[in-house]
Amino acid sequence: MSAERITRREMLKRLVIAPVGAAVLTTLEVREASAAALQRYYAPYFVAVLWEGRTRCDSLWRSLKGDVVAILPTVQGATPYDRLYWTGYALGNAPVNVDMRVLARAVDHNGVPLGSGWREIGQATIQTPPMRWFRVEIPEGHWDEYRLEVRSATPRLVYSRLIGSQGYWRE
Amino acid sequence: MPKVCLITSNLTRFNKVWTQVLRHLGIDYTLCVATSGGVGATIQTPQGGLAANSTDLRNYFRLFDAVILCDHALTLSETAVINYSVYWLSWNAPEDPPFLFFNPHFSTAITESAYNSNFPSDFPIVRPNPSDLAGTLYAADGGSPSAFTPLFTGAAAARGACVLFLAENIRAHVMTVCNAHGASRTANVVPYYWRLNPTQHSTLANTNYTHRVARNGRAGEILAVPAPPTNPEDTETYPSDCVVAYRYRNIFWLPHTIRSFFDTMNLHSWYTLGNWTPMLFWLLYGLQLAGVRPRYRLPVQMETDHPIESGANTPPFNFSYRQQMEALLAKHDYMREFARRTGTAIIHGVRVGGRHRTTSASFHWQMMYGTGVPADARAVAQQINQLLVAGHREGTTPCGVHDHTAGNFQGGYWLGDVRAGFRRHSGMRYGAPANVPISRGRCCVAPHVLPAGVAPPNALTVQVGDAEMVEWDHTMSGTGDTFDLPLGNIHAARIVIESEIEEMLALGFPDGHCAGHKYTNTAANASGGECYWQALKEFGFRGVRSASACNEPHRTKRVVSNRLWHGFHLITDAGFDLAHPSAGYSRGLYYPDSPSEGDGVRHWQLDHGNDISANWTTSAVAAWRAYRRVVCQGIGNWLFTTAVVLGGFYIHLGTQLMIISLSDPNARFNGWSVQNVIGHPHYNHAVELLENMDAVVRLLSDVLYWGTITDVMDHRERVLEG
Amino acid sequence: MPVRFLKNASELADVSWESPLPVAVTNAKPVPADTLLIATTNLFPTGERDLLGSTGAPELPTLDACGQYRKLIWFYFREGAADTTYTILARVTDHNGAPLGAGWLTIASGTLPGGANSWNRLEIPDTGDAYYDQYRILVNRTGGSGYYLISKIVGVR
Amino acid sequence: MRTQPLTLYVGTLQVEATPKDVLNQAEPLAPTFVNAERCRAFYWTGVKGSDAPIAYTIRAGNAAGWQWSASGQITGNARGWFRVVIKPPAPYDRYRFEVSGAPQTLHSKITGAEEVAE
Repeated sequence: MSAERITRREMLKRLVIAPVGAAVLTTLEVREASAAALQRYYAPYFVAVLWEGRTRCDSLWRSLKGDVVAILPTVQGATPYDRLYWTGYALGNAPVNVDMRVLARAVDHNGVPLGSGWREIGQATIQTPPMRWFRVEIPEGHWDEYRLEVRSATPRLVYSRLIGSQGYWRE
Repeated sequence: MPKVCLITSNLTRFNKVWTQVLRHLGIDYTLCVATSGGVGATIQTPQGGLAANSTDLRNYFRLFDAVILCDHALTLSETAVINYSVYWLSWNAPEDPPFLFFNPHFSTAITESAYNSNFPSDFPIVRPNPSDLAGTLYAADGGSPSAFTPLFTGAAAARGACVLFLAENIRAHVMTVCNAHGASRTANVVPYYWRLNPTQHSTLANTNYTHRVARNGRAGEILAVPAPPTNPEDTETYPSDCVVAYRYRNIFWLPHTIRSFFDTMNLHSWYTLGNWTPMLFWLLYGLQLAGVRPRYRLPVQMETDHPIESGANTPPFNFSYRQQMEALLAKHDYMREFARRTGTAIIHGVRVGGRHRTTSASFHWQMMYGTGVPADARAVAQQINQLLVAGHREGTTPCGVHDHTAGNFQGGYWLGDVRAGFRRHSGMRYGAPANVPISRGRCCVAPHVLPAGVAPPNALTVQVGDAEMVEWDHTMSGTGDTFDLPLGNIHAARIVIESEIEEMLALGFPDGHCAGHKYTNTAANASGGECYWQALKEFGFRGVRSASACNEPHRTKRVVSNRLWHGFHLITDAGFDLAHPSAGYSRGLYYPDSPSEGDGVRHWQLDHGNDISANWTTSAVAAWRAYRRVVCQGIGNWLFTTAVVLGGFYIHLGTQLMIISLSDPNARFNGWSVQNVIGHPHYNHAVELLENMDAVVRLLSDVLYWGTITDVMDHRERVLEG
Repeated sequence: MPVRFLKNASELADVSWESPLPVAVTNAKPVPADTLLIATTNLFPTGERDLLGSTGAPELPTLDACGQYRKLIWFYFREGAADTTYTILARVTDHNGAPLGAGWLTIASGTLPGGANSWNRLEIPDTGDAYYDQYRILVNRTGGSGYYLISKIVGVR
Repeated sequence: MRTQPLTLYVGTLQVEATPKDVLNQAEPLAPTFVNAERCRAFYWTGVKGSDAPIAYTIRAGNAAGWQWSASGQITGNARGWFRVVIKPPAPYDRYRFEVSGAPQTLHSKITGAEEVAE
């Protein structure tokens, strides 16, 4: 996984200019109180791009890398990051209606998952006018492997980037 | 870096020992998950889901040096475990990788027609039939059922086997279960060996076949068979068509190795007895046969505790002190010569504390100089000590401190809050009459925030790990040599360790930490806690052997999670004595009226179906059966300690001291033909373990070598997480 | 004048190819998250036990020397859905590693969330920072049938 | 900016009615810690000696005098564990950890979360 190092200012710049279409993860069973809404102040001191690229969505739940093999992760080695952001935009000029869901699991020190299947962190539907940035915050961090799946009734090309950040919580 | 492909159908039950062993050998791996055990399963690989019989999958497998099937059945009546692998039996081109099958499920109970039709017709091993066991299999190891199942054998309850490896012409004691079957999956299951179809084997053996794993250039090769007995007493023989391991073209049919279960590799390397995998040999042998050259070879080494130890009264043997010392002298002579021959170093933990803190004859110093011990025994004890000092200097038998008197008599470091009446050495830095602190200061403050003028002039700066503190107001020792010593602080640790080293120097050893290895094994594997590790580092140690709960029986501390504390190693302990400590010493492989857990068979639960205790005195084969099971359990646990735990395998010499024949103490086991003083079979524990492991090391020359504890610590630094 | 240094805490060595001057890396950024424990807990037997399966040793910690971690995160995969309670105990030790006193501070307790074959995540403590030195993580199956709990604990700086 | 925990104090104190700091200094201006500007938070954990509550006051300031203080009570049974978390509103140079109450022994440890450059 070659992570491009971008500075904090750069990340914030990219996130801030995403004007519209922030989707909050519904059905997120937030166990701990440190979910985004309650957090007064979070200062990221290290940020890395975990994955970036183009995904051809169709009606099947596809990983951002395009495969439909349920056991394969989209990004590995995400243990150090306590928050993830998935941001991007959908090409084409039809209104966007893309479902996405975030799956996560832990692996042992040899890279083998503790058990089969995934934990579904949350699900969201990106409904924006064409050519708009969207951004999804994934508050549950420190999982080792994440699988982000996208699906859309009408086939679309989605260009997106997954960013992991390490930050200091000031309560 | 070689790379293998592991195939399983259930991630939850995939045993993490597979990946831990491959990591320690430096073999890269890809884990592929089949969607089911049936013929139509899809193999989910990083390249996507590939059908089991597809050419894509065959080409994908060609990327690897070997393909390993990790799932196995519990009984022969299951219908679908690895049925998807039937197509791969006919992928025999030279570019195809070797396939390693361990305890493969190919019984006639499989009903899927695609499996039976694709099963190669010229396959030379008879397919096991759960309803005709006698006709298709040979019952192994006496045929009695294990109480649970032999496939889940952990640190105990082994099944014995002596296997002859034909090409290498080596006899080795390794636990061997080709298939297993019982009415229920996990109760009263019997181990079996396979039956060969001689005609089909002879056609295969005469068919030319070119593949890098075909050593003899033929399509079929018998790899291993049950070894013929070496003594007519041993009536457990198998017919000529009984086979244990076979190569069919590039397919290896091998016995059971690692159970499929929820076992994870705990970083503490704290292992419940259940999740040991003593049949690990077959994975290592399979990798070597498949030509997967590991990047690292694993060092094999052994340790002993208490090189000089004795018991006052020792029924039923009733050895005098002198006879016990002579028996020990013979063992030390043999071990020194063995270490010289193979280049290993056998670490000894000298039982210190006898000079200052006890007069019990079972301590090293008392055995040499104690007036309670007769002079002739003392002379032999001093002879042993000279042998140990010479071995320490030449590197064959390095000795280190091992103190059972630092807490109370049971164990090692930090065994309670206070050790009453601790008597220290004199001289050196912390000995009498030096007035040194013996407890943590009343106030300790970090130096960078300490206000000026608060700390009195006699304040000390103490560093333990990262924490540096200025301490003042200590309880002091005074100038006397006996006082109550609070155990949980670095000052007490320094006093205790220095007194142990002082005794080692007085015994004639140049140091107390096994010469260049800078290591020792701690009493009762109690390595104390951070303050003892820091003190040991200060005295020049690089590591010690330690249990996971490292101040037993006080039980307030545990080792750090990856057993590496600021560069200080905490090596996992793995003991293998033929008696429980509560029984004092071992009465032999088996002894009809020994106390509970007082002999090897009782302590390691090896009396399967009472086929040893019921006829110990009536039929001689029971002695051979006991010998095979004890040695297979020992070698199995030792291999697990070497390959998975990277730990310290050790025995107590004194525990198995008296079950030898006095006329020929270092003789090899020979059933009732060589007897000990009470007329039961002679058995020398050190000789049998070392010689049998030497056979395994010679057999697995690509994977193992006789190394030292320094090699183990170096390897831990290489492969364990930092 | 050869440069000499104290090697392995007890041996004066000259700087040479074989024994180079040890270099201490200063202010290197430590990895923000360490794996502290991976364990399979057999919950077929009932009764309170820690993740390593130890019972009958109330003072024995599951994790020791954890003072450097701001908090722990407990990931687990549970094979069965039987009701299981958890209790997380913590305490501090002095720089020798000796606990300041017997007993523990209970910093969390409850019922393990998640059904059969599910992945779950618990933060220890769920609000604020911990910086405790020793933890004792207890689980107790109170109902249903036995199952295996596979846990991983990560320490976050 | 990242924080790193450091053990600042470990010790035993005989608590008395007259307020004293954990280093047993009765002088109200005597600091427990100096040059502690980088400390963002203090985690005070320990074991009480008896059931009687202990009143604590934490003062923060510099050589000129105390500029901020926080106080409270440590309650709990004998040999019970307690934890007090102190997050000063701004970086201060000196701190004083003062306790008073019925006579008892207080074993405690103060860990400081110091901010270190990234």
